[in-house]
Amino acid sequence: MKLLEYEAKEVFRGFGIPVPRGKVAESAEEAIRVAEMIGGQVVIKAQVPVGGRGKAGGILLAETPERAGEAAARLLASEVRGIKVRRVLVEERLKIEKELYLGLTVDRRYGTYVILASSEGGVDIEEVASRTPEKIIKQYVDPIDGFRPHHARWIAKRLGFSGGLMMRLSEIAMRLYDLGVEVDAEITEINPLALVGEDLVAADARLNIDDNALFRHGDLLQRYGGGELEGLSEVEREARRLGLTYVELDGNIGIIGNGAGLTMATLDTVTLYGGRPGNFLDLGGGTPPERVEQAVTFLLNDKRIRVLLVNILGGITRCDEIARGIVNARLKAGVIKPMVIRLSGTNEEEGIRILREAGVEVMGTMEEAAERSVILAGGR
Amino acid sequence: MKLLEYEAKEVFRGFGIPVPRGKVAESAEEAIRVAEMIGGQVVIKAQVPVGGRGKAGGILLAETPERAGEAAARLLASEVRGIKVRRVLVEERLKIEKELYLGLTVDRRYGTYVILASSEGGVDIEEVASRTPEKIIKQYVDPIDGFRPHHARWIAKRLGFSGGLMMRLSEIAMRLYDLGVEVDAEITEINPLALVGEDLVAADARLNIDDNALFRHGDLLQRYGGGELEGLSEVEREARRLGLTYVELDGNIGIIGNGAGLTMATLDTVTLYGGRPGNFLDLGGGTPPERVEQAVTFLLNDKRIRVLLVNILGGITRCDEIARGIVNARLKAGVIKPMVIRLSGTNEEEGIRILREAGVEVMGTMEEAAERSVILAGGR
Amino acid sequence: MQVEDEMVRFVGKGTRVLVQGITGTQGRFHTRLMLEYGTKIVAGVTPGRGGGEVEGVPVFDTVFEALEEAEPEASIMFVPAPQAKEAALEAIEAGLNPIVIITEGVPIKDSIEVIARARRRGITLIGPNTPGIIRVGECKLGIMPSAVFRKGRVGIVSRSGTLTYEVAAQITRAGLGESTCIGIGGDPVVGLNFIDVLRWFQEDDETEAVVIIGEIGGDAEERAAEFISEGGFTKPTAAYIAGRTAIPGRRMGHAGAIVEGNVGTAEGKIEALKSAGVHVGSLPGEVAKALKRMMG
Amino acid sequence: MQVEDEMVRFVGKGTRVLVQGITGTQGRFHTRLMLEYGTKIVAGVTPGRGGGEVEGVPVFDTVFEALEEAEPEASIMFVPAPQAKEAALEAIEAGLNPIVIITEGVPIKDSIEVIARARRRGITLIGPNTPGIIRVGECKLGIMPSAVFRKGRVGIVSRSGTLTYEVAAQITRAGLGESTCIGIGGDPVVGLNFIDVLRWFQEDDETEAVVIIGEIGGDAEERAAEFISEGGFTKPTAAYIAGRTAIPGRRMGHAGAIVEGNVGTAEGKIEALKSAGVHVGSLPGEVAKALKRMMG
Repeated sequence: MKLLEYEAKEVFRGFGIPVPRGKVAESAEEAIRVAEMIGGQVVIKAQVPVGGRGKAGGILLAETPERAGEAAARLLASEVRGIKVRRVLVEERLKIEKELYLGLTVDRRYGTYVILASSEGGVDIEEVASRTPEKIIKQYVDPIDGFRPHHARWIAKRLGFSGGLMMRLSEIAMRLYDLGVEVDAEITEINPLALVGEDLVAADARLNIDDNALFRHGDLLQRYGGGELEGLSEVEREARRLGLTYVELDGNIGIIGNGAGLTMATLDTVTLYGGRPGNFLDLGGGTPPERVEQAVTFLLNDKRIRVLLVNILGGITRCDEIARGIVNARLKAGVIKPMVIRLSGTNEEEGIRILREAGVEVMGTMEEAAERSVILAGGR
Repeated sequence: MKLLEYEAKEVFRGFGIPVPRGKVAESAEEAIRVAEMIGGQVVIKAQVPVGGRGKAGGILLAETPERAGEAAARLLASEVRGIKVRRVLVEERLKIEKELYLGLTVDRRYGTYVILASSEGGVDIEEVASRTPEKIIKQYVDPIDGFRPHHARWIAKRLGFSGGLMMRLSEIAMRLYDLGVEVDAEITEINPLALVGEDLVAADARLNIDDNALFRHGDLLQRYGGGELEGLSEVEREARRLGLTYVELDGNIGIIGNGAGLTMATLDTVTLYGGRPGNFLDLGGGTPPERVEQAVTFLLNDKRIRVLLVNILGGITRCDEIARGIVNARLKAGVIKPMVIRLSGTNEEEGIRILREAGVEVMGTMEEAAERSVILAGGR
Repeated sequence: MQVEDEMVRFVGKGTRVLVQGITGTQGRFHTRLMLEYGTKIVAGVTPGRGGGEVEGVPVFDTVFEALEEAEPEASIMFVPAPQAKEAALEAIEAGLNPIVIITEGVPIKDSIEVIARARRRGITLIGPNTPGIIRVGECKLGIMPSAVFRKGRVGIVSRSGTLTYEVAAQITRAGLGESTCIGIGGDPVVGLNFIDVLRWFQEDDETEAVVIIGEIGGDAEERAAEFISEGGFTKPTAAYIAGRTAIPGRRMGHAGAIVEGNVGTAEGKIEALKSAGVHVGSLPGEVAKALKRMMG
Repeated sequence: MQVEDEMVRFVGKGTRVLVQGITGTQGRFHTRLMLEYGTKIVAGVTPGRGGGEVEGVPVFDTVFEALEEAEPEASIMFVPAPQAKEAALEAIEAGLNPIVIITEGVPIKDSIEVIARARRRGITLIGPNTPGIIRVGECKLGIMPSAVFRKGRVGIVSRSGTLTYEVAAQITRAGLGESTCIGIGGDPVVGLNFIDVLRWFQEDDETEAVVIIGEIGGDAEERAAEFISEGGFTKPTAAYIAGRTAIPGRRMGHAGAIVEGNVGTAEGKIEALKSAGVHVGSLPGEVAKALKRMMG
């Protein structure tokens, strides 16, 4: 679950990380009121769940409340990187002397959390990492011993700080870690962490929460569950609502598989044969027939999709149940689209019989099925 | 810091441990209202910070609200084990089928937390421990691995439970542990843990918090800091207010030392010579002169005290400062009591000179000083 | 922080197995299938269900009791994700080895802790989110359909589930057969990596050639390629990598299958493996054919 | 749970010492006194004060930096109680050994964690709430007034502070002198117990006889008596136990000095030690006299 900037800052503030004074606004009028409350120059930032907003024109400055209102109105009428802006964050403009980077993420190789820090903040950290890797400090966290204040101080020292600022920076790093671990974050990021006089302020904030851990963060899900939907298309939102593991692609062959790897392989095979997959849709394991019916119906209703390819390798999943789900969806949908099915595994013969009787094409291998779907979609 | 039963139950409830329905009352009228709210039979329990209230008549039953009012009135007019009852807890009467014991404490030998459990609850657990030690289950907690649900289940199984009840009991043990560790408890105890039908309820609750950890439990100190004062005498309360490490004893020789061991040794030596110490008062290390003055004044004002014995071994503590504190206290107090001082260590000569000039007796050793104080107090 | 060389411990014909979460739908179903395959399941654990039986296997409330009564050596877990961490820590404390965590959807924080603790105790942890491990013809601690396997000399190591069955089926159909198949799991953080398994395959006399089945996300395949380049693994190797059509930044089904920035692309992995001399097939069928050629 | 036999590590003439919390009032004061005594203090740590000096000793922000620059082996801590845990964990991670925690008022939960982690790393932890350790004439890691000690052959192990100085002064006055004096600390949970120290004194050639200074609370003295009875310690031993006049259930100054139920009374301890053949004095002066007799 990805939080929007203003949501992430709300969480940061709760953990004692300093953030700029500011408030979210959904209209020009609101933006004016916030700017008046803050006083002085303000920044108006589009609240969309994508990076690089600055370059894309999603961040504006204003000298007066009136100008803030105008800027907000402009952003609220626009799209940033293809996403409609529904909210802006109006914040005090900081007198930034230096921009740092501070982040917490999971390191796959060592299987643990890692704190990343750099004196080169305010820019894309991946660029810094590839251009000047020596400017990124990595502090791996021992999962049993934890991240301790002296580790945080050591990071701050390596960034070149001493005295009170070193202590404040290490304090923020500790809180960032505590926050990230407490809320099961995949990524917790402050970029830039702004040096303003003797203070450090999280000028931007990013917080992605592990979807698998949401069962224990009902409060966060309730409060912030809506934000990332704004980055999704209409179809993806509908898929999310139905609980489908779905990713939209720009082709015309609808693809359903069971298991992430197999579904990806199906996409790849279609592409190899010159087709263009319209989506990724993974049924997972042990799918009940209703779920299959739902998934098929979902793609039948998607106007972009011309051909449907279903690739099932049954282990726990029973092929006859899959077949029934497909047939039911076809009957009820009222939409006729060519379908190519590949079924293999438990109760395979029965499944194939059901499909053939309903007039659906069944192929023996993934490769054949993929090739056939490309032909039905009209080739390359 | 010792919490009263109703306070401990409030904390328990917050951690999801089931407690009986009930409320504290400070008058008979309040008790009647609580009993009406509960309905049916109720128990009225004196809220005093001592054990064995039942035997001492501090727990009464009532069939009706009126009777509850009478019982509350009776308790509120009485003393339990020498302590005036200021509050009673009015609770639903439980239909108890079995009484268990469940507690968390610190094991000094292994330097870790230990969960104690017994199927013999509702009685003094120390008696059970000495009479039938095999009836007490001890589960030591590895400080790094922690107390885990399967440890809790294993306790419940050894108490003879299975199925749902085993799960509920282990859940309560987990919460007891979480609570105890979270609030830095020295002792967290449910005795009895009552089996009521298919439910388990903490019929009594005990919670002592590590005084050394109160710096991180300002909320608890604020809320529950008053309760244990009720177990103290007037003089002890005053000592607490002054921040003195003081314990009242029943003799007439007032004793001040620096360091717990030395002060205890001074008491022991006085007793050995046939005297009766009136208190324990430990100044600790590196005491400023004002503190010495305060401590001396405190004992001069205590009418029970006939002679004052001060035994100081200066390391960080400077003997001249101690001497000045003593002389100042004497001058200001307006109370003349015999004093015997033993001073040794840093700036010893100067300290002795100051005292001798002020007409205070100074002895060379602890033994001499103790002996002299006993004589001045009038012997045995 | 250092990653220690660890001894990997797998399973064989006589391995005494505990099933954690044996009374759930998945647990019951696969306990039956594993027993049918010949796996020696000696006990099950479901807290609160102790005293019963599943498919003739006694069920206990705690691993400790199961240990006392039935002396299992290894564990396979079908415990729901919210309880997976505690179940795994229980198995670790009991010293069971290996521990196979089938459960999908385990929070990454929990996996990190469980894996670290297993490592400290020298315990091999397979998963989470894995189809498990099968020693073909001997013992199965997993959920893979046994029909796709036939005893042979190809070792399979994979981050995937059904895709593994697809590849295995093609290998079997090509007349080759498998020795051991291990799913390391589709999560970003898992107990075993490709290198651990390759090291084991290198020593395993029953394995003549190996297939690596990878996916987008992370750099486990690149590291495996490096290991092979450096001569750590010398048997004939083929590979298949899924996700060439994935969109960066989007999770493709598995929690671990995501391209972040330039890290974790299928192209990068394929390139690395090819440079290491691994035959990378564009289709699962090509993998089987390549193996057949290599094994001559 | 098992308590392992642990090798106790103490200090000597050349031991390179780090002072944690060196810039506080206590830290500065005792750094001066320890230096005067001849202790080789090579570095100090106070977070946020790195770069300065105290009594000519360089101050660092982290133990890690001190380790790099000054190579200390042991640590003594004057850190305030709320920060004591983290400071100790830092010293443990750095592998300093022994670690002496002078700090009084450390929450028991923090002590439990610190001691457990030190034990896992095989580090000797002295305290908390201890006057420290002194090798008379060689090295002092503590706050005891050095004037009361004179080089001799009596070892002292104590749960107390000033009472220890009292007893030491009497021993010195009796013309005996001390070899090593160790305060194990007055808290309920401490890093060392009497037995650990007795075991060390047994092997220490400079120590001919030993004094145990105990207090009410816990059963550390009873266990020491048992250890002596079983022949674990065989040198002449005297003891003094404070708190015969204590009231059960009331804390007598020290966090650890409390009689709970029938556990921890002075009578019980005195009885146990006497049965083990230890001479227990009723007055500190008697202890010195008894030692003089025993050492002929």
